[in-house]
Amino acid sequence: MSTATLAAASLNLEPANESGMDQLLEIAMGPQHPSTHGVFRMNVVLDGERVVRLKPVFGYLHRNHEKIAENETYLGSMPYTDRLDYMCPLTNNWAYALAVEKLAGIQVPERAEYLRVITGELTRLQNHTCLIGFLMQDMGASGTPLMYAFRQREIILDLFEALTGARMMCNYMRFGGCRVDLPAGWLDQAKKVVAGFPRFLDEYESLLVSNEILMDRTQDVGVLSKELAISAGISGPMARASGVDYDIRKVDHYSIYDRFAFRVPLGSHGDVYDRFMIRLLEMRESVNILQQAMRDIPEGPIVDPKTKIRGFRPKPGEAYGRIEGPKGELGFYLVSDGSPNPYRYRVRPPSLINLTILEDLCLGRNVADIVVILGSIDIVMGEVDR
Amino acid sequence: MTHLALMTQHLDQIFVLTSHWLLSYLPIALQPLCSAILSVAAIIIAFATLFALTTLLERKGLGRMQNRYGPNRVGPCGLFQPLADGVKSLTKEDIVPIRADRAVHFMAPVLLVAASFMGYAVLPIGRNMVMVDMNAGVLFFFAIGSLMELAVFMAGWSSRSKYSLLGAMRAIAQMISYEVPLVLASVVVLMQAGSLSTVAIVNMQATYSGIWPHWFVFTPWGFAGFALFMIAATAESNRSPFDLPEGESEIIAGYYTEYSGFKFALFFLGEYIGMFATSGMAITLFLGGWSAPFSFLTWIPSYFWFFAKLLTIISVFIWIRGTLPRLRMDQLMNLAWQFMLPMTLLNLLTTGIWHFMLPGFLRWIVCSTMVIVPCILLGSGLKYKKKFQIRTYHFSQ
Amino acid sequence: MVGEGILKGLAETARNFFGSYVSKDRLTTVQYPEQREPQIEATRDFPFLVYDGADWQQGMRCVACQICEKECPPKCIFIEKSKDKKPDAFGKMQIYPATFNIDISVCMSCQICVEVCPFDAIKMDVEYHQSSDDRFGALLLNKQRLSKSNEYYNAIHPTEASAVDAQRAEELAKLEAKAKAAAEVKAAAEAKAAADANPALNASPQQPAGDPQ
Amino acid sequence: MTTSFMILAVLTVAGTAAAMGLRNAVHCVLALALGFAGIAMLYLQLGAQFVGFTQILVYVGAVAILAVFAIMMTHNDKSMALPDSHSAWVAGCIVAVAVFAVLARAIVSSSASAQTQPPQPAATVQQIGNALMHRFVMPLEIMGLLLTAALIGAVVIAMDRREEMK
Repeated sequence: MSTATLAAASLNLEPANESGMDQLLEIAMGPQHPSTHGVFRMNVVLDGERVVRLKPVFGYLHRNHEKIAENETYLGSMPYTDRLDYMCPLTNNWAYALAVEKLAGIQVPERAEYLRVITGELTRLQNHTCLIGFLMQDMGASGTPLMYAFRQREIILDLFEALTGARMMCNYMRFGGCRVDLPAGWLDQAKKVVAGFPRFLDEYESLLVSNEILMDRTQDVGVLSKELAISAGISGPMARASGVDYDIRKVDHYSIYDRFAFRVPLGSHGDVYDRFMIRLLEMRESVNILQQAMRDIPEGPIVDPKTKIRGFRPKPGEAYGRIEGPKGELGFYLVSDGSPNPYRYRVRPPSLINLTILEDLCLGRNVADIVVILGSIDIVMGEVDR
Repeated sequence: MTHLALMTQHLDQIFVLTSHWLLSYLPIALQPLCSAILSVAAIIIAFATLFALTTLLERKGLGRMQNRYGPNRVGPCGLFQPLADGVKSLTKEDIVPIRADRAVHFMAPVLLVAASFMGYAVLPIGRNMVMVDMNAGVLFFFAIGSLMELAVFMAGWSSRSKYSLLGAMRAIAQMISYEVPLVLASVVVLMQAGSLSTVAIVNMQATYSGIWPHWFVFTPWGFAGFALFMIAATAESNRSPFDLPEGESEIIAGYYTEYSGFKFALFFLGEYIGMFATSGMAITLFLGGWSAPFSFLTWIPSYFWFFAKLLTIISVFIWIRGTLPRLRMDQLMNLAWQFMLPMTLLNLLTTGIWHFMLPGFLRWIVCSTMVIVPCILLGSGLKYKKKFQIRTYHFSQ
Repeated sequence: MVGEGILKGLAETARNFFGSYVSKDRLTTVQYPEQREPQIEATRDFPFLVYDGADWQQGMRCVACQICEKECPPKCIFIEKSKDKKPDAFGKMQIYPATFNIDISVCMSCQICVEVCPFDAIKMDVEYHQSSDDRFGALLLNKQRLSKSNEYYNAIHPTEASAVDAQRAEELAKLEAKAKAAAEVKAAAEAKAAADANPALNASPQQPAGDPQ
Repeated sequence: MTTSFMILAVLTVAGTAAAMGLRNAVHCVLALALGFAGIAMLYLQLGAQFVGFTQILVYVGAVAILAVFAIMMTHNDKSMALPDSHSAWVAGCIVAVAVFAVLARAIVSSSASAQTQPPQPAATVQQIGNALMHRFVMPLEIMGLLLTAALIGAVVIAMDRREEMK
């Protein structure tokens, strides 16, 4: 926030300075706007087309998620987590399950861990492809990359449907494992999808990566410095694009990520182009993880038999479970008082926290840059507003 | 003259002959007026149909590029989709913002469509098929084109919407900036043809050496001029990647944000008609107008060639739209003033040199070098100045 | 060279343009009303109540235990218990739901009701053509509209349903065996009692080992 | 006096009158553009195609837009309506009448008006070009130089402002 105010002060924001030529124009971008990724509003003050002030306004999609969860059973909140970041329900499930497992001290069987990694990385693939599609849409590419992304996402969603019964509202993870085992033939189909994914990424890259217009539009736009990224608590691909070497899969060693060989790509400029490229590279690493996980997946039970579905009451205590979601650090903080409902339930939404620096990135830029910067942050309003 | 040749000639002139035949039934005094009305009606019908077809072609083509079918529900292969769109836009509620300047708000789309249709007066669509063979035809065309800026401003200003105003400002800045390279790129043809009359320019190109036509695009300066003209034309007609004035992801719909129903459709029509007109001018100036690409194909009616070329250019427009993201305002301006303007001026010089050098191999080499080398130098210079590059990334351990 | 990336992109879209005419992988659109995607077995949308046999009122598995009503996260289930009892598939006398309503405008298809049901009475449907012009009546499903036969369940979720059927058959067999054993024991005890009744009246009366009740 | 001339004359006069009389500055500019267009069509009627089209290109396409830009940049919504000043009106009218009188006298007394049937000028573009390049080449070059100087001046002023802002 301090940098924003400093920048605003240095830009001399008094309306109409001596010459009287500079008229500031205040426009409300959103909540009904084609490229605010949902019902999000930015009150933008413009000098010509240059942004001098930007105030994000959100809460249009607030639905009291945390309070509802405090009045639900532990299991009852699971389907609601699907609706946080509705692009990636399975990682939301996972983070919540992880928090409850920590709280109640539940062990997860081997096979279930593999299932979680496979579904989680598939989620990452479809989130990143779609994000890049949306980013290009914001840049005015008349939908072509978005359509390719959706074509690919559809294949992954079919896998999700075959496994969990729903394309987006999966409600798949359970405390101590997963709800259902893989149906017959699912793994072969998934292997085929993952094997075909690098070819799609090649196509995507040849369409986008070296495009001069794209490079000109994104390079040195919305630069997020490493210092600001760290102090603002930015996480996920956005932090890594600024050169912050922070991937919870590597830091926390949660689940079974230690068993897979994968690399964490890091950016050096912290601009929109880096954020876009980091996501592309991450998808290739996800494909690596998926191939290893699908090769090694063992037989066995998929859920801890000791965990009850009904009448689940963890002992009093608190726990914070977090995973590396596609958008960043997704964490759930739970306090139990021994009753069937959590005493306190709190989500750390990566979308919201990554969004806090929007003004710092947009000051002094064009209107056209705002939408690109916002697109590169990767927000889903379901998660921002909760 | 053989029977066949006579028939092809009649086929070529079928519209002209029909018009003469119809007019011959009228009294002499009324003939000029009726002739004008007839040709205006013909142009409006022909190009409105082309507009309908193009919207369909665009949606289908974009669809295929994006791995979808495109519209295929209304009529066979979705052929009646434009009709359905027309009915839809006609029956929609016409909303005028309460604070809008009603008169100007109403007049803007009318002026836009009128201005964009007026350009066709000087376009030779086929042999002997031009409405007015003006002495200063090309000048007329650009003069009418400048009227569109006024229409765009009227639309943006009268809506009293901030997005409209931003869009109008963008549009005017863009159109004025690209009008300069557009006109300068076409001046090379005027220099070579020595005439401002479109008919004279096409007639000059409709001759052949062997089977090859004398189109201006087949010379170094002509090719460069054509490329520059097309880039500027894309920007003039607000097509992707220069569609900033409407930039839907940024400023909703630009200057026609506050238009709905039929007025919106009129803007849409105006944009497309303007695009056809500019493409038609490019065909007239560089691609030999209605002339056939090979001398042995001259038996095919001349108007067929004009529309074939027009559709080719439109397809390229659609292809580009399906591929490229939009430029930003400052990048657009930089392209106009730092690349297009120097290149068009250089092209003028090249044309002069071409004109005064003896025909031969040397002339080709000198002029090609004069066009290609600066283009590459300027391009990479700009790229270097902007410092954009394909980056390599490292991985943490 | 400037423009190289743009040309590469143009080549890519051209390839997709022509590819969509030849490759099924590229043109994945399904022309919906005429063509349908094959049903995925695990698909779910809204819950329904399973009944055995031909009569939905007679064969209803639900015993109105109200667990689903309690566990349902958005609380879209409403159950009223019956006053009387009727025999269920296992021959036990059970109460049954007098009213069983699901408001599918509230239901979020999470299938927690299915997971918590101990009687395999509620399952997820796959019928997604649910549009209606009656906002209130059509979206509040009553017991009759919710009831679907076990055959239907077997048709839409064959793997899951056959597992459920096998389990139920096993339970039934177990119960029958138990009942049979109990009946045998009872018969034996009765025979014994009849035998014992004559010689000695002082013998203590013996309780049968397994009471079917 | 043909009907078409009458129509054009009415259009032109109405446009320019509206440009003076309307309260809204943008309306004034639009009316002025109408007046310019009318004048251009009068040129065309006289057979001066080049001048007519140049009139449209320069006055409607450029000058009107420039005026619009100037208004947009200098006025805010409050001062959009022009001040209603009586003395300015009177002064304006006096000047207009004086100019009209001088012009009318000049035209009436000139030899051109003596001819009842003026010869068709039929000045083709080629003739104009030849004239510009031979007889009037000096004035043309001087004007070009002047405009270039003005352009550079504008750029310098704009650059100064940008530096101030930094």
